[in-house]
Amino acid sequence: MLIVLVKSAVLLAVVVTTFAYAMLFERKILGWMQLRPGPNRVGPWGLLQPAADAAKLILKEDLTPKTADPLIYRLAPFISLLTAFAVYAIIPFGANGDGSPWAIGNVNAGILFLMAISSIGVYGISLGGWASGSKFPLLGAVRGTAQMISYELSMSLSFVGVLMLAGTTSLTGIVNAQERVWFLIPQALGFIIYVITAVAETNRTPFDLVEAETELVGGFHTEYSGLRFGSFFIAEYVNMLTISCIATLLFLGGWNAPFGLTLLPGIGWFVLKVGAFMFFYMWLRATLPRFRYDRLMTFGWKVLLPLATLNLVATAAWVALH
Amino acid sequence: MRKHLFNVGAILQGFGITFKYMFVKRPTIEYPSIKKQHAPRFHGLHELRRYADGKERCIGCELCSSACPANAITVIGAENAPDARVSPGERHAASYEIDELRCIFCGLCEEACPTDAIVLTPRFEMADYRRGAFVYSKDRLLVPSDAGVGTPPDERPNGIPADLGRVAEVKSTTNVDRGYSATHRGEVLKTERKGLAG
Amino acid sequence: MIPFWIIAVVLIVSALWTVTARKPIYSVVSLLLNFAALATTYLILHAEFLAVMQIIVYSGAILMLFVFVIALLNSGIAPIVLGRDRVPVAPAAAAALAAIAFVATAIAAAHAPAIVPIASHSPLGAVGRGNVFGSIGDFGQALFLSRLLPFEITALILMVAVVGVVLLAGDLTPYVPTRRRAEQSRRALREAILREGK
Amino acid sequence: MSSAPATSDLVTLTIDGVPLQVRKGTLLVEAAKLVKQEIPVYCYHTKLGPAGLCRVCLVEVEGMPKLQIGCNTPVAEGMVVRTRGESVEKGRAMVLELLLVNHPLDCPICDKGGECDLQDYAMAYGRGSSDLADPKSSKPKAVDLGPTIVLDEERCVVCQRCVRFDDLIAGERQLVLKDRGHRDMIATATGDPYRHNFTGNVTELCPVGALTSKTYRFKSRPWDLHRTETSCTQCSVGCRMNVDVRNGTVLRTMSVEGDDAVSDWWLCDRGRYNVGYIDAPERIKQPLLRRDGTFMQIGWEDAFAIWAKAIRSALAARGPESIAALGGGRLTNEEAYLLARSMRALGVKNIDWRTGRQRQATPGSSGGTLLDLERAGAIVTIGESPAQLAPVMDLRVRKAVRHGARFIRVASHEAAPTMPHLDVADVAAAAAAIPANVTRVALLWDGVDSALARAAFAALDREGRTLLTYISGEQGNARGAEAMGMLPFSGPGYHIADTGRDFEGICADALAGKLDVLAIFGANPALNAADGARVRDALQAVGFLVVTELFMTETAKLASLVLPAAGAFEKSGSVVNLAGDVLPTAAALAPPDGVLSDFEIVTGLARALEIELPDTEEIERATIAAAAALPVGIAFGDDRFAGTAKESELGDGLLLRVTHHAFAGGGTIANDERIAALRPLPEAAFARADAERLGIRTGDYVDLVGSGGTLHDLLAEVRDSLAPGEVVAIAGLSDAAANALAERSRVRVEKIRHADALVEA
Repeated sequence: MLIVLVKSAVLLAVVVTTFAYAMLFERKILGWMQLRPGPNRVGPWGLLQPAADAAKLILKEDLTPKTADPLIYRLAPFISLLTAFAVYAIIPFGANGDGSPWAIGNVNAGILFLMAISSIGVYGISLGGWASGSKFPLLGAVRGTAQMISYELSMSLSFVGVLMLAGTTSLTGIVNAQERVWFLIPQALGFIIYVITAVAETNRTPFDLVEAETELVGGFHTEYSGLRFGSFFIAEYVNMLTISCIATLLFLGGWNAPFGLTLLPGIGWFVLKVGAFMFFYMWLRATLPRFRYDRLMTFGWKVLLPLATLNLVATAAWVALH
Repeated sequence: MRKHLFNVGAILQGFGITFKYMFVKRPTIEYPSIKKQHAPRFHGLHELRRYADGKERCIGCELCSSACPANAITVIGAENAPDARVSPGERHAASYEIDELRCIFCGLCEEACPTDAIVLTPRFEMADYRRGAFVYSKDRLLVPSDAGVGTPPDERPNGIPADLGRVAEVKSTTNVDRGYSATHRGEVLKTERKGLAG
Repeated sequence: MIPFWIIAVVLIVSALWTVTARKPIYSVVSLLLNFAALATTYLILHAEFLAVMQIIVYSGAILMLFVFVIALLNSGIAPIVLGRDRVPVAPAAAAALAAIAFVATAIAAAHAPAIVPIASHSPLGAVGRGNVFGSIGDFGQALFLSRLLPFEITALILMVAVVGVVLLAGDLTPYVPTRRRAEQSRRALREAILREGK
Repeated sequence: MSSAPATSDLVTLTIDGVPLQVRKGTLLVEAAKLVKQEIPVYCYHTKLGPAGLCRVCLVEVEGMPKLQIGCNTPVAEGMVVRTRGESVEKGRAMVLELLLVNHPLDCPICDKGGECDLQDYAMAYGRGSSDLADPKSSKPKAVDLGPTIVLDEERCVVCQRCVRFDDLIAGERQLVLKDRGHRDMIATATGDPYRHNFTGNVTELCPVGALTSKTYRFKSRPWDLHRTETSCTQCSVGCRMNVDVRNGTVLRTMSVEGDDAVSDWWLCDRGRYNVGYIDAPERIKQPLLRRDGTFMQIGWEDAFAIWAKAIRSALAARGPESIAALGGGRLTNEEAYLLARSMRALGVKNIDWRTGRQRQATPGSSGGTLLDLERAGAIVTIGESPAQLAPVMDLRVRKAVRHGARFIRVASHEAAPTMPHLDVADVAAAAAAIPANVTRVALLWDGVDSALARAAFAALDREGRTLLTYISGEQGNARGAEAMGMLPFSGPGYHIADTGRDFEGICADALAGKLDVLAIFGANPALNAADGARVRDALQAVGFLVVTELFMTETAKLASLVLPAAGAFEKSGSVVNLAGDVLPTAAALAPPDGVLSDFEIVTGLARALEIELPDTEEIERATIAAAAALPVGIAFGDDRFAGTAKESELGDGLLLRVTHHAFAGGGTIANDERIAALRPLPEAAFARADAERLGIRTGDYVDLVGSGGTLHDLLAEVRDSLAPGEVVAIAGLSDAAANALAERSRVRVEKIRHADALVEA
């Protein structure tokens, strides 16, 4: 029990630090891609910027609008934060020699657990937007809910292809199944679908209709300030990290070294792959503009879902034939 | 379907552009430590001047406020007390307020002023923590009585106030020849138009 | 046993809150809590797949739609107030009876010997493995082989229910595109005016 | 005007190529307006007529060798006129150059800058440069003409509009043109301060910035002002006026051009200048509740709750007889209607608007329009003349007199007007003084003495003669209040209702301890009622007195609950003037935070009492219907109105009579610092015989002692027109209210201090 607690604490610290610097590097990368230096005033190369941001968020006034439903309004950020962190209970970052994973909990049904938790994550957005008692957050929440439900379907289907190839729902098992060939190769279509739906699930550009600043002020978190806003903020970045980890685990071979290049320990490769995926996220944000809402829905239901089903059928046929 | 495939190509091209720009030299001037050189007649914070005898030039005629396209100036006139004149003549400004948040620094107030009372200085650093602090009233706009009479813009040496700090060597960002000059977009537009015409 | 009792209390309290909450959104939140607690009891019973499905299907999809509807209808703003004379007597009595029956059953069940074969002794079960009670394989076998017909019939019944709901809720006139419908009503209005005129 | 003129009266001419027919004798400048051609004018004014002084209105008339002035050239048959063209423009440019020879170019500081005719015409027709090499002549810049006006002699272009106004319209003849040549200047003939009831109009007439108002001087520029057209509610004439607001302050009011029917384009000084009370620091801005002798601030909800509780317990204890409501003369029709209706909904019948000396506001069916008044052949005034009560109506009287009407005052105790008039002792003499050929007679009454009014009506009403009656009261919307049912015996639209107690009866009830709740809306009976001392006692005896007011007036100081109300410029609605015209009033600015209009106050009370009130649409419909209703069942000098004008038999001494002064009053006048110089000194006028008997000379200071108290330090004046045995004091002065002694009671004169003795001391 104690060891689980210690593990959790360490992991929590790592995730939060990663979040802080992910945010800093996102701003840096966006800056570079937009011909700016990015944050560079706080500390050398702006490295203390996350600390400054954290201090600012903590010190900001905590506002609750008059029209808000106070209970739900306060509950929503915690749901977001809780579900974002809960996933890390089962994510393995590497494996011991005996095959047991470096994770808090070794769960056989890891991938299902993950889907279950992420499906609850929507509540943070929809309840928070509704409980703000104001128009823009409500619109953001309704959009967000619809978007996440629509894209969750395709994402789940893209998982199933991998599950069928691996023959297990254990994340460790899936990584072990990729020792020779990453699922990126046989599941190329699944990977593309996953990447698109993952971006939509985390509400990041070009799928950030939930908080579309140009139309909805701040979307579902318009009325939030201080640490409550911070909770949503942290949840978004932690979800990004989660999505990157899952991409690594399911499609990029996890901690397996590519082409037998065992220069780095497994965890090193894992971090590199996750980092590369995170960079891709930021690159995406710097490159693509936001979707129009009806196009988003059309794309989700009329393109992604059939493609995912096709992928599933093809994979099933392939598995059945072999 | 073919159209969509082309779009994928365009998206990939976009990724290429953003990636390429990561390694382009940035023209950013690190502002608080290095400052950009002003144009000689830069329009900054306002100043109300005085006559050599210390009397205010402003007569409260509100021509600046009626010339102001942003409605940023509010003047309320009053009659001069004969024994304690504020300005020469019968009328003076009892209250003179400029909302610097509304001001667009066009300088039309300067043009409108019949007594050359209001001038725009090159000062532009007006940050504050409270919104209300940006409504500059007469006590902050008027040249202090011990600091001379104020200078109209065309009498300034090079347009660079001495107390502005280290000035950047870059004169302007528009003529840096790196492919990202301000005219870059214009070139693109021109090409596109040509394409349309052809 | 202690986790079970804690979960049981949570289950009952959240269920009561669900039906007594004045605002629909509170009902949703308490139902969410209820589902989570229910999933936990499934986990305690080593029905991991069922637990996960409970969360994904009920919490993640169905309940989400409730929130969606509440948000769209905006009906959650005003609390629902029952009048003094609207205490539901018969349902209340029935609920009390049901509660007594439930408690009796629970006590009886607690004293009965375990009839559920425990599939695995690892902390979170062996859902991934086949041919084990409660695993995905087991579910799949049951669903698509041995119980295929009941499953499909259920699906058909659900479909019939959906169609029925649509028919009950929607208007029964044949579908007409909006623009043409507008034209029709305009024509009807014009005719009515002409009739009235004569 | 009423019938189409005969063809022989019409002249055909051509202006700028447009042929038109106009009445014979029309001036070119007016004819040009018909074809939408503007001829610039300075000295000419539609109401003042031509003077031919400034020469800027030059037009070209075919066949005439030189340019003609448009303002003084009547039309002629076959005339061909050009208002534009090279020669006209050259001529006008020349005139403008000459006008600007000595006119200073200080437009940036000039109050007229932005609405100045000279500025506009110089831009439109001027050359933009001058051949004059010599410096402009220098003259005094700020000459103090009087308590209201400042003259800038440099700017004056000697158009004499102000002089002609003073002569032709106001009839006061105070302003003259002094000196000749370039030393020409405007001044008062006697050198005394320029002071009468209409001085402000000259600032509007002045085409340049020479005459400016002291209250508006250098405060603003015309383009800053937010203008609202509304009706003045200071007196019962209801002049249309423009209210100019800047930053939540009424900076000035202007007459409405073309308003011939009500104000005739003019405003009196009270209506024009008494606007500074709006942002006076003394205004009440929160409900005040008296507790242990001091007022404490409470919230509105509490105020309504306390008030409603008092009403409920009064209803429960002694029924609606123990509740009364007063006021209405200063409310809009909508407010008065709502008040009367909500009171009657409670069963309260003790409703009255007559809190001052005036008893009646509706002249029955014999009322006329203000335009009828100026066409009357004889004007008889009983009681007080409108000179101070309704000054703009006085201008109509002067206009009629100028056109030849005979002005007859019956038993007047006022100072002599500056126009031909005839003072007679009684109504019979007045009737005898009217020439036989006069077919239209106007009877002006102050609404106080019903018996006298009835007698006058009977004496003047003859076969073959139109007798029009006007009641010039002291309260702005008295007639509206009457029509809306603020009377104990009639409801909205003069529907006769159950009779309750009138103001006298309410006071008597209060003194007898039978009145539990009294609400006074916008009235100050403690200062304005005829018998002030008794009314004060009565108000103090009321169980729970509620007063809605802007200031802590004499009445408000006696209240248990004082509610801050919005002023006349802060609410919209309608009023009825003395001629029966329904006039809209529009809110020019919002009331200060925490201040509600009387409408909202009545609504709030009704909500607290759970009375159903009609919706806005119904109120609108009902008030329009009531205001337009003819007062059937209410006659001129109706006995139901009679009440206060009874002589007291106390002692011997002199009979105290009360006169109004336009600038005497509590509340809005007492709390307006801008018009401090216009408020009258407390004075007492004596007949010559009495003065000689008592040894009083004009300028002495005297004390008057009556049953109700003493008036200290009144400035004595010996007045020849006064009947022996009478003394006249000014009503409504906060510091020396004549009503404290009770009107028409006997008073003693004490402590005579001679002016020369005071100088020695």
